[in-house]
Amino acid sequence: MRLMFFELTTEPLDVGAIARRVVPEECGATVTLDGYVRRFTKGRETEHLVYEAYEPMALKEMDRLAAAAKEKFEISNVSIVHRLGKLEIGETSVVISVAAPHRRAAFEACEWLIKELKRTVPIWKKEVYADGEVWVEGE
Amino acid sequence: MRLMFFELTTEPLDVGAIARRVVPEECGATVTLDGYVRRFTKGRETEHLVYEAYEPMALKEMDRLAAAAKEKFEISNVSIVHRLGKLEIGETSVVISVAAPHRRAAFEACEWLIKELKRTVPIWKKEVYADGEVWVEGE
Amino acid sequence: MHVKVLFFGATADETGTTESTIELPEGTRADAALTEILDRYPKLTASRDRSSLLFAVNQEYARADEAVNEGDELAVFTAVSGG
Amino acid sequence: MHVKVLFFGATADETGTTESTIELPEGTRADAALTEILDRYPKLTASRDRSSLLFAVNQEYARADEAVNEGDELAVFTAVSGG
Repeated sequence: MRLMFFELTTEPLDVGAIARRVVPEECGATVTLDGYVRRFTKGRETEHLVYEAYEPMALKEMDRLAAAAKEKFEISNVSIVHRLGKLEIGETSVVISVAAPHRRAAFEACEWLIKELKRTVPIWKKEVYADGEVWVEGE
Repeated sequence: MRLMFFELTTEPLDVGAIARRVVPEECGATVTLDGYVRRFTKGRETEHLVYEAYEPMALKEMDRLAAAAKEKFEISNVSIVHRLGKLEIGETSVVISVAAPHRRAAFEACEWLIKELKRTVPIWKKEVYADGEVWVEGE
Repeated sequence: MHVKVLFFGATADETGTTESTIELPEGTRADAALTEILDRYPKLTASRDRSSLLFAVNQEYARADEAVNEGDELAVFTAVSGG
Repeated sequence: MHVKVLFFGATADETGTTESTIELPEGTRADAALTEILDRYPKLTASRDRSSLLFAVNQEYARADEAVNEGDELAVFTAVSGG
């Protein structure tokens, strides 16, 4: 079984299938973070979103983050999938799933991975409103 | 939209669909804990599992835990589903999904809920081996 | 008065039943009701301490001094192991 | 020497291109390469500080003193906003 999955896709994400991929026989729990498109951001209504990535670098960064997570936390497997292209309200944009022998490590690693993904993985979000659009700059 | 879902079912669990149910428009993240049947427990090979519940009390306890989680953490919605009956290796036994405006609260609440579920919700696991079976007593 | 007593998993196996009706004196408290049940089903404490059993009255964990009333639903079970 | 420079999202909109080839003196370091790119595309720093831009060489975040070589793939982009 492959231990790490990283994927960038324009297809809809199946959270359950992604979580299932990282399940090894010795593990009892998977923790999954599922991010999705909000209708309202700071009170403004979003029409849809567009995600763009620097794809080869994004995949390398995801790989680096997963390797770092395996160093920091007692986890077995990691799956990180980010959707690209146009997303409608409510659609899943990112899924991070972590399997571990003990659930504490899975929770910690999953939370660390989403924080780092939002900080370092070269993916950008464009918010499209009824009357305009803006590329969101991270913090 | 209903805010809380509690379910006991003998049907297979769809992690993605369960996570999706708790998504409100103002929230940006869902954290999902997915527990499943391990092949090996303390080196012994499990053939399959059987879960049994004191169903009405289990549903009440799940409701009580979710209400307590909403008091303790800034979360919007909670879904707790536990499967009952016979489960094969690798099948999902429990899914807890928490949606929150900020992911920190979703992680904390999800971890708290699985800890409390394992402590108080009247559900029991029978491990069936090739040469016998045992009802597992919690700690 | 009469109360219903439910057993699950290990306690159902040990008592050989999932549901039983027993008679208790009026005014019996939860702790005394459990003592009565354990006297009737000694296998429940043959290989474990009484303190490791859980006891519910009307689908809620019971306090020791809680009143038990006619028609109540009692339940005796081992530490839970769901998840 | 010649290097490729990629832009994404806001930086692609501002430069009007997603990919450009520029010439740099041999021995140019990452920091100087970025200065050259920003001189060529002033819109990139028209409404933000240089320090808020991210800079990669060969698909990894670049250190300021990192060597840039012929044929390298450089990329200039804003703080990421995936997730």
